[in-house]
Amino acid sequence: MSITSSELLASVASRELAGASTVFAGIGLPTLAVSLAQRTVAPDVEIVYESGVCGAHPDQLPETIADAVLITGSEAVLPMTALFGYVLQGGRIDVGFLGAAQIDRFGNLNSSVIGDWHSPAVRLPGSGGAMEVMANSGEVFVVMRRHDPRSFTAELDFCTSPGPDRALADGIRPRGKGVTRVITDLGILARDGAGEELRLVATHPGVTAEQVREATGWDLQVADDLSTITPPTEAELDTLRHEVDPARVYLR
Amino acid sequence: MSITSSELLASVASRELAGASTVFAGIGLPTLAVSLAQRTVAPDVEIVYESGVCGAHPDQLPETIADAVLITGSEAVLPMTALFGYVLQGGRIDVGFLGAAQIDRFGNLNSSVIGDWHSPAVRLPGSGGAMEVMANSGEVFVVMRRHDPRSFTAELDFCTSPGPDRALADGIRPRGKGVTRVITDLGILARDGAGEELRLVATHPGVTAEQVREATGWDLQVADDLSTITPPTEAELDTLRHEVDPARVYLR
Amino acid sequence: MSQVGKSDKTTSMRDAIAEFVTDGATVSLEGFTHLIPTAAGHEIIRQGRRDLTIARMTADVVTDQLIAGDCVSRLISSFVGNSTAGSLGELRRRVEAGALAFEEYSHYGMICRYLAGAQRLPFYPLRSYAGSDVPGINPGIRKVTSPYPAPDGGEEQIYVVPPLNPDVTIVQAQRADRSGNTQVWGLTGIQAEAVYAARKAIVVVEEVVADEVVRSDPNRTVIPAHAVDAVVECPRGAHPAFVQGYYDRDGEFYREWSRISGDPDRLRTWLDEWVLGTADHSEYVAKLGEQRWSDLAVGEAWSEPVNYGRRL
Amino acid sequence: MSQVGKSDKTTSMRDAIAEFVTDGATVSLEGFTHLIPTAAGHEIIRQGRRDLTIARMTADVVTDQLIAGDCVSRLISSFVGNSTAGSLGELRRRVEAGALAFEEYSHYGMICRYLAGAQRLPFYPLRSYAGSDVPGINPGIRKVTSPYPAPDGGEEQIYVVPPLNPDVTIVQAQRADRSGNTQVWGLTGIQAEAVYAARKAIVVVEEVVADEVVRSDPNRTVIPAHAVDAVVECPRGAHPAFVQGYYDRDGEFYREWSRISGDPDRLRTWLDEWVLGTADHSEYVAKLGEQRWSDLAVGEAWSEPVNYGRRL
Repeated sequence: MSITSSELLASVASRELAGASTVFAGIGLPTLAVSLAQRTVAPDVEIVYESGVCGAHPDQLPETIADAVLITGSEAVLPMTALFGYVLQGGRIDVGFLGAAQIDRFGNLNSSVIGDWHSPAVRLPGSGGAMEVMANSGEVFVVMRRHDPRSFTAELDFCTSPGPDRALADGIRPRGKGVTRVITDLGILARDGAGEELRLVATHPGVTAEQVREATGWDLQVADDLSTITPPTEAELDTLRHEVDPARVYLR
Repeated sequence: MSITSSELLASVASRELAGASTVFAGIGLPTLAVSLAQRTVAPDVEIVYESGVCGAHPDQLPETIADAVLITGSEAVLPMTALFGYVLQGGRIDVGFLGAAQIDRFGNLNSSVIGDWHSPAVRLPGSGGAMEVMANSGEVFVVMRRHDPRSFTAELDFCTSPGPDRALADGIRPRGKGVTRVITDLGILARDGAGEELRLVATHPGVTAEQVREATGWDLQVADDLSTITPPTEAELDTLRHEVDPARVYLR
Repeated sequence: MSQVGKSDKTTSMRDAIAEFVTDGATVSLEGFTHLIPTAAGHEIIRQGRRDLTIARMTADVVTDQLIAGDCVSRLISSFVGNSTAGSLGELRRRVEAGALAFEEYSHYGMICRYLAGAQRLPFYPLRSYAGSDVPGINPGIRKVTSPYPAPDGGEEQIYVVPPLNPDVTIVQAQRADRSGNTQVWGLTGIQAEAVYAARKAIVVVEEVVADEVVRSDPNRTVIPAHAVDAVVECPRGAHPAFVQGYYDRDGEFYREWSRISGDPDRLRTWLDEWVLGTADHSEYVAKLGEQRWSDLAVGEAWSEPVNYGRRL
Repeated sequence: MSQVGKSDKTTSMRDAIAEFVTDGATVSLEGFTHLIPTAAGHEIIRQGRRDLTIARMTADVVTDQLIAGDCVSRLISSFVGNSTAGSLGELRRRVEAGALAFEEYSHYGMICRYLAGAQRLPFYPLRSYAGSDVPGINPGIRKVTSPYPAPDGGEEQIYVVPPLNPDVTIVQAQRADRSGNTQVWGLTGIQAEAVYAARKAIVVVEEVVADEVVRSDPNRTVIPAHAVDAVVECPRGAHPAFVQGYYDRDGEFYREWSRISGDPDRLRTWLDEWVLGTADHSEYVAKLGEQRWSDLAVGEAWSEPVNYGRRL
């Protein structure tokens, strides 16, 4: 059986969670990654959902972050004021997962509009809690299936969720590092925090740095020690396929 | 059976609750007054307790505002943040009941210290929620068993819970009228709100205005239409003695 | 010492909407995926309300329907999307055409607006928006300087949002007693704050229950009677959203909505048939058919009771 | 997709206090009449901690005992009294003698300090303190100007309080699972906020229960495991306070405390006998005697279970 894009991205993302104890994650790839990490590099890691569910034990795969199967049998369902105020803004989240329509070289994200905000070509859903995840998590991982210059852009059409560099320029000290890892179907971009650009640190087997640079809308820096990502191991694939998502709901 | 001071004060206070729908009350006299009002002038009035209990249906008389018998069988127990933030500061309380060690002519209250705050002759309990009740209730009733110049003072040793006049002087517009009724063993002092002094509006039978003025530490104004308080009626006494507090826990 | 009087606030959906939702009003409809007051939204469309400002964190299907019903001139929201199932066709068309005023916030920005509203505060501070383009397009989001020094000894600034005080808030819940003590389990969302922030509040419930049911578990009461003006019993009123312990989310409907709302004619036909063409929610429920409701039925997972104790 | 690992945080009261309560620390002990962490206070006295700052809204009997045990140099509180039963002798003597630093707040001032602490805010606004003498003796209470106009169009000012971030918060609860998911019913007080505001948190419970008990009713979990560092099982640990559904308030003890604490010698003797003279809380409980516990026993009043539902 060949390795799907989801298996690849989930495996790679799970390895980055070693040491994390609380992760703020949405449904789909982030949940797959955390579930795999619980069985490999981070046995104690806990997923907190934006809906307020902590310690979920679903007996079926959830379809949304608020799915009834996440609530029944969970350890705690927090009021929204507690989830956003005490857990997220309180600084209790080590790693937040986010997606976006556009990302720039400092990891700032746009999920509001394509075009001008006042008369947009495309109205996107907006922040939801993304702005809060960015401002308050220790660090943020972004998983993007498609790596192309329209999404990896030199200039955002609109900055919904700013990283620490933009916050500092606005006179406010952020809690976390902002985006530290961007995991795509081509490789991994990384930065350590404020003041740094995202750099290409690893590519999937068979992908060249030049391919990634061409797929990126800015002049992407490449790490001196650029490495090749180890493909999902048999053990990782086995766990994903037989324990985490046996019905292949998200492992498409 | 002669009428006790508690019966007198509870009956008089209950009549003032006509039209009120939510009352913030402590245990003892205020609770007796509200319970009597529920059976006479204000059938729909609800007591909210500082502990967060709404719609209590105790099967025995409570000893404190947080008594277990108030919780069991009640309609709602609110988190403290909701009780103080949404109910009290949110402006949902029509009448608050307060006591104090000292009150001045504008209804400002001291429950912190006798003497200088930094080296007090007597350290009293402090505000508790009194400051919030004063700042946020539509109006405040004070029931004081003892009417003497030490308690009814020209100048407070310390102002714990300020009325609207002091708030306005501090540049902040208060929600309510502050103290509008002071019910004592001598009579009733009243004022309509900011800018007015408490005036003697009624005395108990046999009490003269001069007696009340002598028991008051400032030059107490007397209303032109000073009236005599109707003593507790047979119906009021009957309700208090047989329905509200048959065990005479507070009707001492 | 118990309370004697207890007012009965139960009424019909028709009367509740007619009395409390007026043209031009600001109406908050909350419920985060769970307990969405869909039936109330449909009744607003049936009664032809106009020029409403709708406040809703996750503006989803019912919001799109209200917009398509020409009820809405302004939207205050932090997420305008059809959950994981696609787009809101009418909302997107109108925003992209500049035909719907939109106040954009983040989720916590909306939460803090309700908190300020419920707490009667002039503003509420939060650690979001620093460096975002959102304050640039939303002048309601401002800055305050803290009167305390920052950790580094310098001056500290923080963004604040203004209070949101809806004319009426409408929420859906599992159950309430006749006077409005409302009990919710599963996701409780921002409903209590949205109710306390509002001038008037309508609670729509799956069941109006006996006083004794509510009073056996007072900690389950998320909204107390004193904050509620009308109680409407409307079973299955959240569809296509779910009600924990009552019925499941209709995922097929959400996916279908992206297709319906993507085509203005199809959307018009849908509204005519399912909302304007039904007299009330019970007709809508019946029209969905027994098979559909049987597919959404849920099994049992009962909480273990706790002892509140009784003085001996 | 379920969580695999689950850490066991259960420990003894002795070890929990030894590890998390250090000399000079700021310790929050919360619980509003209900669920007061008395046993934890006694263990702090037994271990001879010094120079603590105690934060407690209603500084009552256990606070007076900690002060008498020479553990406390500073108190942050909004009510210093023995409930309705009289005075706190040692606290009054020391404050009147200037021998105990006291930061005075109102109840909501304390609540807002915990809210700011839990929410990592530089300040929290509230509509108290205007015209009060409290800000004059407490420089922590300051003013901010709202960036929005007042209702009359003018400038609006509001008082704010600073965050309170205890080094450790200790709370008492009915039950928790081994990893710290803590369930409370009856008065829930400010405990969750005090825990979230703290760097470390100890939860003392009447019972450590099986995971399944907690998971049958997740809305009952007031404090989730991720905010808890130690779980101590200590039955009857709140005495003389009550625990809803477990035992009643010992009113006689509160009345007696006014007499005990009014006399320094008698207070010393009481501490020597009941706290320093007992090895741990189980000895204290046994010393109170079966008759006393039988007098405090409560009957049954069970909540009706609710259905969380299960996908079919």
